[in-house]
Amino acid sequence: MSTDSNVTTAAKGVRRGGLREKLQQLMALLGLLIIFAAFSFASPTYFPTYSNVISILYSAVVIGLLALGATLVIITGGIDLSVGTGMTLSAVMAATFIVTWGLPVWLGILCTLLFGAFLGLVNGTNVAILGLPPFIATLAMMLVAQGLALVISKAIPIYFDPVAHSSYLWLSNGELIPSTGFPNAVVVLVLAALVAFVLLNKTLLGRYDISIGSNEEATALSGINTKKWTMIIYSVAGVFTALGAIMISARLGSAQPATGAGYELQAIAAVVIGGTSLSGGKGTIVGTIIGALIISVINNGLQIMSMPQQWQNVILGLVILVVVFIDQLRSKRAATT
Amino acid sequence: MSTDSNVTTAAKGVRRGGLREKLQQLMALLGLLIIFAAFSFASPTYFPTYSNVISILYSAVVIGLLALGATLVIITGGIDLSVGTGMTLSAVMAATFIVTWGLPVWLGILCTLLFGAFLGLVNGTNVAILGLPPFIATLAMMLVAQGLALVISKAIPIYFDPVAHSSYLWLSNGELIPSTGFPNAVVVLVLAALVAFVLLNKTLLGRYDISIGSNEEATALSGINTKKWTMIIYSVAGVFTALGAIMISARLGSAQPATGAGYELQAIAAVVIGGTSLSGGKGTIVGTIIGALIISVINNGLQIMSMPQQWQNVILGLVILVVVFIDQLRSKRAATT
Amino acid sequence: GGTTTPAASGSASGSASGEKPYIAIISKGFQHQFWQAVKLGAEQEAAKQNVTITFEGPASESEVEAQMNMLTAALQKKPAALGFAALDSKAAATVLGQYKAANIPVIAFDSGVDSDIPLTTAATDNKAAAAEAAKHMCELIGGSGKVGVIVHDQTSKTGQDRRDGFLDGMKTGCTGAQVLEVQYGGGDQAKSADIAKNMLQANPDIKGIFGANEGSAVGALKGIQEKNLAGKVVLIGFDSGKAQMDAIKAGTMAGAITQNPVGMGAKTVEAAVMAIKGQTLPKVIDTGFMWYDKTNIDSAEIKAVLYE
Amino acid sequence: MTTTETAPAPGVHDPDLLLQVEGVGKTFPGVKALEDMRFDLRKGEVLGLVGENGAGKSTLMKLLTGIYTRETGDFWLDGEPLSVHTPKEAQEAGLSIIHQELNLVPHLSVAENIWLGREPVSAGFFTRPGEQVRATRELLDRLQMSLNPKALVSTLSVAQQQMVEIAKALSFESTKVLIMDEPTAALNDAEVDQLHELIRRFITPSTGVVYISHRMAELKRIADRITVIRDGHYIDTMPMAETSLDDVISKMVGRAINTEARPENVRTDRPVVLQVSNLSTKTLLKDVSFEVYRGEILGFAGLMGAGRTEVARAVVGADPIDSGEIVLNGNTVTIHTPARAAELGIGYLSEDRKRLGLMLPLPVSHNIAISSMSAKFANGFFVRDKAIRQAAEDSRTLLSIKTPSVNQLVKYLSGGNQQKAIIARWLVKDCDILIFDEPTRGIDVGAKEEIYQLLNKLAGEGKTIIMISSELPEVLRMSHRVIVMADGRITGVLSAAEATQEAIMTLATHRTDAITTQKAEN
Ligand SMILES: Nc1ncnc2c1ncn2[C@@H]1O[C@H](COP(=O)(O)OP(=O)(O)OP(=O)(O)O)[C@@H](O)[C@H]1O
Ligand SMILES: Nc1ncnc2c1ncn2[C@@H]1O[C@H](COP(=O)(O)OP(=O)(O)OP(=O)(O)O)[C@@H](O)[C@H]1O
Ligand SMILES: [Mg+2]
Ligand SMILES: [Mg+2]
Repeated sequence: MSTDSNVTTAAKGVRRGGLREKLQQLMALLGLLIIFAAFSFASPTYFPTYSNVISILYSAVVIGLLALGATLVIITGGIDLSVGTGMTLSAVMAATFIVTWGLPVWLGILCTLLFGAFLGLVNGTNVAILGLPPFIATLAMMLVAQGLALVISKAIPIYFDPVAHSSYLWLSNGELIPSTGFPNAVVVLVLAALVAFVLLNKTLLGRYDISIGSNEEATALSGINTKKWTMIIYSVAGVFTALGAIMISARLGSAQPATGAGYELQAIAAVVIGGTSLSGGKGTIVGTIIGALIISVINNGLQIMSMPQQWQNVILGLVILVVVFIDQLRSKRAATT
Repeated sequence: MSTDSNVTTAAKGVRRGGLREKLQQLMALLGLLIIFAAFSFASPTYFPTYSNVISILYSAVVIGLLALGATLVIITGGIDLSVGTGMTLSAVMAATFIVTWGLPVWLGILCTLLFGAFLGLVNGTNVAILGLPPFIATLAMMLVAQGLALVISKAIPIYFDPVAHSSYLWLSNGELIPSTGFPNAVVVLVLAALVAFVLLNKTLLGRYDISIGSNEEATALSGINTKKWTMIIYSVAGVFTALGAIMISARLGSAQPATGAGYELQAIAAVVIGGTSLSGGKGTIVGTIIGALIISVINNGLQIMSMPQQWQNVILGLVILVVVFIDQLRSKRAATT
Repeated sequence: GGTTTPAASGSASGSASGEKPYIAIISKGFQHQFWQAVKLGAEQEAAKQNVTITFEGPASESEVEAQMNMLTAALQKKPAALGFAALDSKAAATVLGQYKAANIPVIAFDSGVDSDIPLTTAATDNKAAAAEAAKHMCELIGGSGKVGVIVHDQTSKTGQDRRDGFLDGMKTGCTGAQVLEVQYGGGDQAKSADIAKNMLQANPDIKGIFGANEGSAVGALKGIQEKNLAGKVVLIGFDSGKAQMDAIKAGTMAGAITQNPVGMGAKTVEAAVMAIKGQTLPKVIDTGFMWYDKTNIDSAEIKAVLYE
Repeated sequence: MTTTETAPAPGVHDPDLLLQVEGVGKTFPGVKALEDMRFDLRKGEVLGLVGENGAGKSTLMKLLTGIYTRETGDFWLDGEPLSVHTPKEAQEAGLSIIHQELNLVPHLSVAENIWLGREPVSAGFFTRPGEQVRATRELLDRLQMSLNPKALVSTLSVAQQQMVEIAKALSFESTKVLIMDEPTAALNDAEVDQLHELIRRFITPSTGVVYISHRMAELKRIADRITVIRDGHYIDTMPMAETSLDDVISKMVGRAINTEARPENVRTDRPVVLQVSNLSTKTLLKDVSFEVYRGEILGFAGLMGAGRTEVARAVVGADPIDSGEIVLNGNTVTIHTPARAAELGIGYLSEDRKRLGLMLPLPVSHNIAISSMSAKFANGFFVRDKAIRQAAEDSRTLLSIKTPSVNQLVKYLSGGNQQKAIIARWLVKDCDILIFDEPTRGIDVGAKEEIYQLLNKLAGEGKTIIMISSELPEVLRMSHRVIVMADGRITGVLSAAEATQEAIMTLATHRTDAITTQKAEN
């Protein structure tokens, strides 16, 4: 029966004006809501509160930002293992710019974003020009960034000054709309997701992104400079990574030179839970954000339920399996009807 | 050869396992030798000694074993993120079988290998039957295995008895050929590599492995039960992971429930450095072993040179880039001539 | 994992409601034995004091952000008190402010929190403890020779304190010795074993090695054994665990510094209960450290603070 | 005069018939691919099956061989009801198929592909490569195919891969019905003859062949009877000998088609647009020089592996060149990427639509618009989706691309319609020079004519077209001049007047001394 299901699934499905795709995202959202409801049921007093929802959103910010960049890269058919330690290095650079060099906060932020773009550009060059497999190119960058973060910071956290750099810290902890308890970091994530959405769906970058991911050689033969665009896409991903760096360092009030390893897997998990295919050519921003929220909700919920910690990973793993499985089932069913 | 006589060069094509491919591996070996020579030059007294070479081999054993299994999986076009914590869980199970339950050592080992196969089978089932992306299926397994290792061991290392389980410990530290200083672990790696080599090159498993990774649909259309074979291949990879677990726990004399995370990336790096393509359909066992050795040599050499540790990652990253880049160049050149 | 449902205490003075007060404890880790011992002490004390606790920590000591998320999640449960071992105390300042605003007393443990919010700190002076290790190292190697240092982590406070304490101790108290470039093994025994072997390879005249936590020390022991130098190199470890204790008894490890993790856990809960009751607390509760070796490992005093 | 045979009567299962198909239906989302389809295959005959692109031919064959599950209808083989659910069952029942799209495993060798799933083994698990190669040699010798059994399939040309597919299908001893879905689309005339010879040898009193093709001349030579289908419906079956091609075509498309229009001779007063001098590559090409005039259709002919594709790829910068010069409108240019070529107004349509042409998981509209995305369908950085949809709709009408919507994923289109989508891509792009490599591969006669007319019109408007084709009649009909290649060299340039089948074949088989010096890797 193997062949049958292979081919018949492949054989099915018409895109009716993107309706199905919208439905699919709606369903992923539903998955998120079901998990949310389950936790609300299990811990009605502490889980479904305004302040806890904000906690959940807040803790999804960094992974969410990294995942946005990773989405763009994964759609090209690549992967970015350097988002975790790249974030760390960018955070160290942000602190270096602002704390050590004393640049004005806005300039420091600009430099950090540019630095992130530079890291991405290096990845993109290694992939597009040197022809290295993305896994290797970004794995190498992951190691290099990890090392450089330690070298530059001398392995000591660099602290922002709560007074002198209050505007920097405000970026994460501050409240644009006062006394709502709604931290700016969440606003930043929403804005970044919007930008990523527009990039992916409304611009040449997005079009070339999916095209390269679907068939790079055919795209190149169609007269698209795929190398250039691959480099641009990795650079843009680097900017999102740098944004993640700014958010985490503003939240922690410091650049921690040793955090970040392991974030890449979480970010990629968020992307894949969100329905983006690791073989490229297909992916959505809304899905990625939902993926990041699902991870965040599960972590938060299990902690609120005081689940013994060794079980938390087990359950996180199982829930990821189930969510992606249902997503899979559903998209198969959707394809047959 | 009658068929060949009337064919032009172009019509003949290139053979797998042919001269060119052998040359390619020779070149990877050359890369390894160059790195080795460089360190020998930098530290002529301490680096190129018999005992240090044995250290290098010894420290390559675990990553090497994990990488062997990962090679088989990656050739299908999949990936196995669960080799690291899967190894940890298997080690905990080995200790549970032998120390806690008091099974005879040989039986404990058998059970551990079976347990590894079971973990692999779960991965394989999730991929082949439930149709989950390998990245997600094995990421979930990575989390679950990590949690279960802690649950089963109660987060406490389980120690083997140096007397009662001496034969177990002998598996790693003992010397089959006495007073050569040549540890059994290295012998195990060599044997395992031989088995993997035979599996990949001389059996149906290898044939279908390459075939699935190269074109799953065409393979299925040829009447091959690709789902069954995918499950078998992941199970075999699980056995290699369990073998890694036995080797590390025998070396340490205990099952450490908290290590193992991060080993998966090193194992995958070894596979890719060895020339196996992450898009599947192509890979060699010899390359993987060379890849594992390259990582081991670099770590060893930098430590022998007392390189500050933050620089070690930077250099490891750069060397990986260069090695894979040269490999790439060479194989491109080889393809055009 | 801690006990099940937290007490539904609306206010910080949970004892008044008649239900068991709930104390949230956020540590630096949970997987390693040291933290398991702290947890054990905390649970024993909680049973004695009739309170419920939860005990969690991130998977590695570099996950500062994960710890922040745990702090905020714990705040949602409105605990009567918080026990907190900060990975980076400044980073936690904002969230701790929220605890203060909610009138939840905070007890720091393991290492100090750089803030006036914690009522007290139950901690080991890691620097002093490592200096003590340096003192013994100097003695055992006869005041001169090469010494290797394997530390579990170069960015965590404990890792840095132990490293710096040891290095300072050697520098000031052991001028004849030469300390090699510090290497970091992430507390992974296999990695630390390889590091130790490579150190010995590059410096065959090494006289001593200091392993700054259990994984580093046990790993170093493996490395020394694989080099067939067991007993010939002075190895000093940190914390306890079966492997270290066996090695000390067998003479393959010269000795180790132990903290009192069980006591640390107990003192943290005890202090938290006192804080809930509004009692005054000393600014610092030194949970102490001790040197142990073959000679005193079986003494009652040492036995009490070791864990297998 | 055409004799229409009586259609197979429902319910009667003639044991003298090899294969009988009745009342078969299949619906895809938005498409009714087949409805009440029927046909029968007699013992010992070759049945031609024709129909426009998207008529349902491939779908019918996939139903027969267990790849799709049929919704309604029945099959009988040798008078017995036939029910297959998987390709393997179909194979075991005696049905072998060569699919329209290549279905080989690129990283395995020729021998491994042929025996995939039926490997000679020892102890049930260990492969026997020597035995396998020996069996392959025997098979290839018997089929008189010149392929290296150990060659990796990924290194073979499309035509060679097609030969592997054919060898694979013929390697089954028990095959009664051999189904060939456009087996010759990638082959040139010599190879087609060879294939026909193979088919004749395969036919025995107990076997039969279903042969799908858009090449009418070929059907005339090989088929005994011909079944026409249109829009998923059965139309008619006729004995080939008594049927004229025009008749078949009009049944197929429902109207008459002029198949004779030939372009005028190119006027030499027109300027040279592109001049290529002494082009050589490391792989194959030696000193290739030619020029093309504005408004010219320049044909490239040659045998498989002659190097025509390689010339095109080298010119557009898809492959590196070793030496040589390209002069465009009088200016020397260097072209390292197809992107640069496109910038200079040179477009290249590849011969391998699945691998090098289509973005399979993306919509038809994207596949049409991709080349013109920035030039025509964007305001600066932002994409204008409406314009894309409009252009796609226009192309759909112009080339009569059969698809339920331009939002349909291109992978769900029939082979010929996919080809039309790629042609549309380059028509939309509006290049000055178009290099079309096997442009009508898999396209039905009706549509082919439309495409020929389009090419003529483009040439008339001053565009320059280089057309690489393995179909000699097509080359002869369309080209102002014909360049013939053999073994990486140009062996002759023929004017339209000089160009005849014989002249081209002589030049195409004209071997230079160079061949013998090329060393074969083995
Ligand atoms: N898997 C599928 N999903 C959706 N529609 C399909 C699928 N396969 C085929 N179709 C549609 O069914 C119709 C018949 O397609 P089929 O491939 O059988 O045509 P064909 O006669 O072989 O054409 P060609 O000559 O171009 O190969 C076409 O309209 C096609 O778009
Ligand atoms: N990079 C390459 N490596 C090895 N062989 C190659 C390479 N590129 C082309 N070839 C071979 O060179 C030969 C020339 O191919 P090309 O496609 O140019 O011929 P063609 O005249 O277009 O014929 P056709 O397309 O009908 O095969 C082919 O046999 C092809 O396999
Ligand atoms: Mg077809
Ligand atoms: Mg060609």
